[in-house]
Amino acid sequence: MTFSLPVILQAVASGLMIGGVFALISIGLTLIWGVMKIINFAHGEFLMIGLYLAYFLVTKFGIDPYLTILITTPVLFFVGIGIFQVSIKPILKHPPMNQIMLTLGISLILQNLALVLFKADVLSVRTRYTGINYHFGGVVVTLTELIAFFGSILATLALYYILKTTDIGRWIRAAAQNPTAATLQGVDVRFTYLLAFGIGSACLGVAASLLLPFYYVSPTVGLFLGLIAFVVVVLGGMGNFLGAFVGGLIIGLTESLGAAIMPGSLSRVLTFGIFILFLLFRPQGILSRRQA
Amino acid sequence: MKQMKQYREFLVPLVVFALAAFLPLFLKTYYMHIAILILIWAYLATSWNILGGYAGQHSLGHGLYMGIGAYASTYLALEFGLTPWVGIFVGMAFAAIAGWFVGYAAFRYGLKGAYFALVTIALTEAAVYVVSNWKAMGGAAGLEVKYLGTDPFMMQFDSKLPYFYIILFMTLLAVLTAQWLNRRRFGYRLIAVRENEEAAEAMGVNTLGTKINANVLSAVMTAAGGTFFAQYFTYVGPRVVFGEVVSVQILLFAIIGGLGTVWGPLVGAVILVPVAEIARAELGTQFQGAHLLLYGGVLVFTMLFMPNGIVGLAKSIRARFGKTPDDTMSVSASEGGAS
Amino acid sequence: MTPLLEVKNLTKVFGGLTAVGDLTFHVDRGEIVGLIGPNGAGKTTCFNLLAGAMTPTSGSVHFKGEDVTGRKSHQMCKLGLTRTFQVVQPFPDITALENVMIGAFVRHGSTGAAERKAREVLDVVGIAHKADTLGRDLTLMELKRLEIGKGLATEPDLLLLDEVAAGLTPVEIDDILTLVRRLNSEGMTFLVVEHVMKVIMNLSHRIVVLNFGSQIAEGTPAEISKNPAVLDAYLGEEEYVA
Amino acid sequence: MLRVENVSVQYSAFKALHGVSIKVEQGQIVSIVGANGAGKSTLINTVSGLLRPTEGSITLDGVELTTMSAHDIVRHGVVQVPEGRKLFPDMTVHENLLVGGSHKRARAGRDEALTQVYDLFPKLLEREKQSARTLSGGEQQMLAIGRAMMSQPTILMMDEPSLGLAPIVVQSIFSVIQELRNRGLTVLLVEQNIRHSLQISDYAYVLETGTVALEGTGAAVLADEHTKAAYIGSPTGAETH
Amino acid sequence: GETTTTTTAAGTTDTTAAGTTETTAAMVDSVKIASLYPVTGDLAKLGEENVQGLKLAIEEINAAGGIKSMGGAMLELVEADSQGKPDVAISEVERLVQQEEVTAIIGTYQSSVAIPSTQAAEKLKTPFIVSMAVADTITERDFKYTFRICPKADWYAKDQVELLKDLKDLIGLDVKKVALLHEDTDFGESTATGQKKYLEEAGMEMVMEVAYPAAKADLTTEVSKIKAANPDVVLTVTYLNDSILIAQAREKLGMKQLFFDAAGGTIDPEFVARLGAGAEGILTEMEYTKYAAGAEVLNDKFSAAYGRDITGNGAYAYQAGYLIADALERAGSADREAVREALATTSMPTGPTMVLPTAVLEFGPDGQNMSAPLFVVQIQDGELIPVWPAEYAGAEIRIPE
Ligand SMILES: Nc1ncnc2c1ncn2[C@@H]1O[C@H](COP(=O)(O)OP(=O)(O)OP(=O)(O)O)[C@@H](O)[C@H]1O
Ligand SMILES: Nc1ncnc2c1ncn2[C@@H]1O[C@H](COP(=O)(O)OP(=O)(O)OP(=O)(O)O)[C@@H](O)[C@H]1O
Ligand SMILES: [Mg+2]
Ligand SMILES: [Mg+2]
Repeated sequence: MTFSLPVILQAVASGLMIGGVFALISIGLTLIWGVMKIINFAHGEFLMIGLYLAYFLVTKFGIDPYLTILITTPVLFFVGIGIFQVSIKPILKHPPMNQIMLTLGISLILQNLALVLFKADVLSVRTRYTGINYHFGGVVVTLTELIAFFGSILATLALYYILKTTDIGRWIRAAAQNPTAATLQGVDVRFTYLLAFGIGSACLGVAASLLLPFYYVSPTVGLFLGLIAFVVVVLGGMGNFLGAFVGGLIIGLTESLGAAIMPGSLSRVLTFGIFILFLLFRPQGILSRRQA
Repeated sequence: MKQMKQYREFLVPLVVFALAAFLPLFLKTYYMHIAILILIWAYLATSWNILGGYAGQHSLGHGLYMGIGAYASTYLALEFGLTPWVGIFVGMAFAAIAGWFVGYAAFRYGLKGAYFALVTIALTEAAVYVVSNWKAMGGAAGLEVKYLGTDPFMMQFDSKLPYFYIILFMTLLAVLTAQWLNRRRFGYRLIAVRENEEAAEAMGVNTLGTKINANVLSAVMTAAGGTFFAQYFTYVGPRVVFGEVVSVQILLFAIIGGLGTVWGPLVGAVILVPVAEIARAELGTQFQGAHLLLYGGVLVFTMLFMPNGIVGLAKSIRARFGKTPDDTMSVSASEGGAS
Repeated sequence: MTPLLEVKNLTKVFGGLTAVGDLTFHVDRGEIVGLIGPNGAGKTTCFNLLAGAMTPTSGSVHFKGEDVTGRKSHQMCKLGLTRTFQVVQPFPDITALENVMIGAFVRHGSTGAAERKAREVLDVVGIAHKADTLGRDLTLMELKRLEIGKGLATEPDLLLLDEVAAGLTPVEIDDILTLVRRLNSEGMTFLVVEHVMKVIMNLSHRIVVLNFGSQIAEGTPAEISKNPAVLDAYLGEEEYVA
Repeated sequence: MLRVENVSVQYSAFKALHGVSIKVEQGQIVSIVGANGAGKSTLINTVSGLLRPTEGSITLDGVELTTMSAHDIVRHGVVQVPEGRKLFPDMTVHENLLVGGSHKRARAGRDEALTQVYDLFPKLLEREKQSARTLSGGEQQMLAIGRAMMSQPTILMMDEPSLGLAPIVVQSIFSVIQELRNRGLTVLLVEQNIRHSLQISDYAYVLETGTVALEGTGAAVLADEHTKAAYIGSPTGAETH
Repeated sequence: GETTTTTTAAGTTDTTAAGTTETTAAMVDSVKIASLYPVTGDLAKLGEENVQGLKLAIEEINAAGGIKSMGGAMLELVEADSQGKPDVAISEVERLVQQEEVTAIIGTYQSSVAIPSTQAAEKLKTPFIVSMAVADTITERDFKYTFRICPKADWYAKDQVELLKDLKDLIGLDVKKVALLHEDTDFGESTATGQKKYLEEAGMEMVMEVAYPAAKADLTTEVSKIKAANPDVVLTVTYLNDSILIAQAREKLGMKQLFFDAAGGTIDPEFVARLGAGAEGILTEMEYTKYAAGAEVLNDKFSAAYGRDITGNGAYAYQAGYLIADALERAGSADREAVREALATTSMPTGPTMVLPTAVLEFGPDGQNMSAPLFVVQIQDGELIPVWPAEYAGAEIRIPE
């Protein structure tokens, strides 16, 4: 075990960059949980859909990877809405385990549908942004990482603003806290759920386009990123946006700093360790107060 | 007379399993293998059901206990030549300790529902990485039960028959345990905890203790299943016995069969295991992933159209024809939306 | 003789808020004591502290002469102190009989004995005919009775009733009054929280009034209904007859 | 203005309302009284569209509400203050009120309505930035009424607004109801506090196991012997409040 | 929905023309052979190529008249999916042997799957040809029914270090400090164990070892740890997705050292295709290269059928097809015991049906193919060019600038 300063600094930089993306991936999950109290185990697979879409837009149509956001975001929005309508909506009131099983089923379906359609190839693109690096002292950060990082911050802020200050945001929060009461204030709760699910999924469209230039896509890509999203969401406090953002950064840092200082692949145990400790001792997450 | 009545509830399981004991007369070897698979998953799901179905604490991390059982007996056999007949109890003891700690840690701090599910999934996933990095446990490559041909002392047989009877007996015990819980104080306390912890506590139920006990009982039973699994497949690996995938599979059968019912896990396994096997054999290589697609489809279908599982559905059909449900432990999904 | 329940300087602070502050009172064997006060005065919190659902910040609770401060709910229940809930809390997926049996198991180990006890209790609270109805299918009135029955099944010496009359019609309230009086005459002690004055004024031998977590008055119903501090903080201008 | 005609409602196995008909006229306070489980909440929830009648019709000034979705009914001015308040506990008082006034018809006059509500309940203005879960029971009930007012209702339905409140708060809630009527609002009131509610009602219906057993002016119903025996109760405890 | 693929091409007429005795012809008309690879899950892509290689061989064998000694019996392929899971693989072995009654099984790609499934086959006394799965132990358990044609993990490590030793002579690079970077499953771990052993024997210093979980979002930190240790060469063991992340991190951190992979993700055509310039200069080992003599023919056939180049995976599975055909031919029966005997006495010399770059395919008493050489290739201008051993070298090793 060596603690060399350049390695640590590089780890911090890389951790922050990837942490930004983790945050963006997690925000949709936290939104959906916050509103419907549903843990979407198919979340990672939604991201996979976004990545495939972005990939084909780039390779088949030659669209700039960052311009694909204009397509991936609305498409994921509608994918989310579609899946919500046929499968989530009917079981909104069912016990949590049924919902977990249902979304697990959906994740199996999506994953293997991708396998049937696209084969198991691991696909990635080399864009014109690849290879542009910035050096800060000994630390290297790529342009694509920077764009993803700031893109994530922007998306988070935008979403936060919408939820906090607009009527739609208040509807979403009201429906989350008491659906019947919201209905009785003239809020169309089912529509609000639909919207929230759509927005939560659309976040993954943004994430996919930002991620593709320095990542890869395969049918199973959602497994790991989906799991990370859970960790981040718990860390940030389920349903808490800013928490998810901070949580994303923390997990990004944990993964990279853990790799810098821990032997073998034990750094992953660190990630789960944080997850478990938070669930046990601070289930309300890092930012929120404990509720009665 | 009264004695008779008290034990009558055990009659049905005994008869069913006695009949099942004749199955080998009719089954070809490969079907014996399927029968054993069914029983393994039925056994594990029944064990899970005590915590998940009866006490309503949905553990997504039972792979942890299965792994402990599998690794303990296998390691002891390889390293010290200890017979798995003893190793199985060592594994159960370790699982009891793990189950107690997990139960205490989680329930002491009031974790429930989705949070409990997530913490257990994280624990079993973390176990995968710990074991993968643990050289004595074979690391990522896992441990292989040394092949000895037929050696009853080491729980190894070339024929399927002994395996079948061992797991049949284990499953019978598990079902009897579930049946026993159905009409006993501990069983009622499990349900009370599931239905309303605050009220249960106020009525003298030590909810923390009850949940921890349920977790320990469930863990211990699951670990025994793990040992059998290791002996039957003669191999244990971190991902094979620990981790999310196995854990989900364990509870799948209980959920699809019917949560919190005596027969649900068994019914779930009897129906689903062959479907999965056939799907893999028939579709597996025509399109990659097609059989798993089917699997996901079955899951989604069940959740959408039979939220209380197969046994739950059967019961509500029976209820419609005027019979009152006698299996009081079932959970029904609440109905209707807000608007 | 030591009182059945003795509360000394009981305090519970939530964050910065003192929900119960320095509360001292007692309940004697065989009494019915009323506990009233404005919304948020700390009555339910006080119940939670007595029944062991919460741990007090400071102060002590003695029950049957024993210091029971900080005991858990289930321990208190075994000692003979049981509470009902302001919002009824049935076990929805099991029958009324089984709901009550869970309480009966505190004193009875075998299923048979618990079932006999439970049937007896259902009879006492008047819902024996609903024994096989699922908790979720009972009406509010039946649930209120079930709530009392669940408490009774644990065979308590002291039963804490939290707003059992809320939401009932006056006639239904009369039924509950009769039931409590009868149980009291058979020797059971009660501590009752209620906003329905008809219940409080009729049942209580003694009333303790809380405001902002501490006691502002104590006395017989007649005294309380004339107490200016109580009128000002709680009762308002109207007349209440005991 | 509100007409409920011959409405029946069925819970899966159980029929809760059998052909109930009621009328509520502009500017009136109309009470519905009855035992627990008589079907009062069921009736209000049916008018609100949370439940669907198996037969009968509900109209507001001739507009058919029977099949309209619950949130649309609110947008048409039929607003409920639900039993048990049902606030948005983690939103501030202000935000709770804003949600009440956020549908299209209400949005135009939202600022005005807000001033009115704060005028009626100065306490709420004091607690504007506090989250709803930290309010006292009485304040919560005020917020629930205020939130409903934000929808600019033409008819306000209240389900047991005095439930679980201290007597002193109950008195103030009843004065608020009268104040609202004086401001021209129509109120449909469900109360267990029977004497008090009949005293302030222009008209009243007595529901018994899902049917209208008696109707008349508030005073008439209050004077009725049957009502007295069935709902006001025994002489041992004089009626409270 | 049968999973069997019977390929009865033009060859059938051949058989009759050859005039085999009618009795034998009537006895058996087909022999069932099973493939057991991961065709779903993470490694489906690799599993698929194995199956394709095997299919190609079987099609050719059948077209050429099947098993002549058995009256022109056709080979019938029963495909099975291990899902990459050991327990599933064991179930599949059970099914293939008991239900499908196959004569032999060919598999499995992952070692963690090969270990338990060969044991299952051993119990069922069914020959199991390991076309690809490198863990040393597979052929170190005194099994009678397990035969492996691919090299052992140990040999990959050994050849890697052999090349490092040669680098001084080849390009004047005197390798003193070596760093290891590998994924953390048994593939990475067992190969790394070999690497360490041979490095020590060669007197080279291991300055850093980094293991990482294969599913990771970013490997920059891991690679920067390696960079900080400043080795002369980096030995890696990878799967495809992590090899992509490593190459990206290498490029990003501007590392000039040679990266030398042990036949992991880097041999996937996708690796070069997607990374472009980012993949330049990476060395990797291959069990097979189309640049080897005679290999071009197979590669042409394969890419005509499946639209891509063949790698060691496909080639070894292809060889396994000819191996089983050879054994059946000599056994003259589909009896598992007879086939096992025949396999044990295999001696296939270089020739039309022997595509491995070895003089003769023979199994040791442990069932291990005794000589399975490895090539080292370097990615040069987007091509995998053989650079070692000298007799197969198509170019000189380049040091990245
Ligand atoms: N768990 C808790 N966390 C924080 N504050 C609490 C908690 N429980 C109660 N409180 C606060 O303590 C105070 C007393 O509440 P309590 O429920 O005891 O009142 P109460 O007298 O029972 O009122 P009511 O008559 O309305 O039922 C209130 O201000 C309440 O908001
Ligand atoms: N969701 C439901 N499912 C089945 N039955 C119900 C449901 N809700 C109410 N009921 C039944 O319908 C009848 C009328 O109930 P409702 O709530 O309308 O009565 P209420 O007059 O408002 O009584 P309360 O004074 O207790 O509020 C009762 O018998 C009740 O048990
Ligand atoms: Mg209270
Ligand atoms: Mg009601």
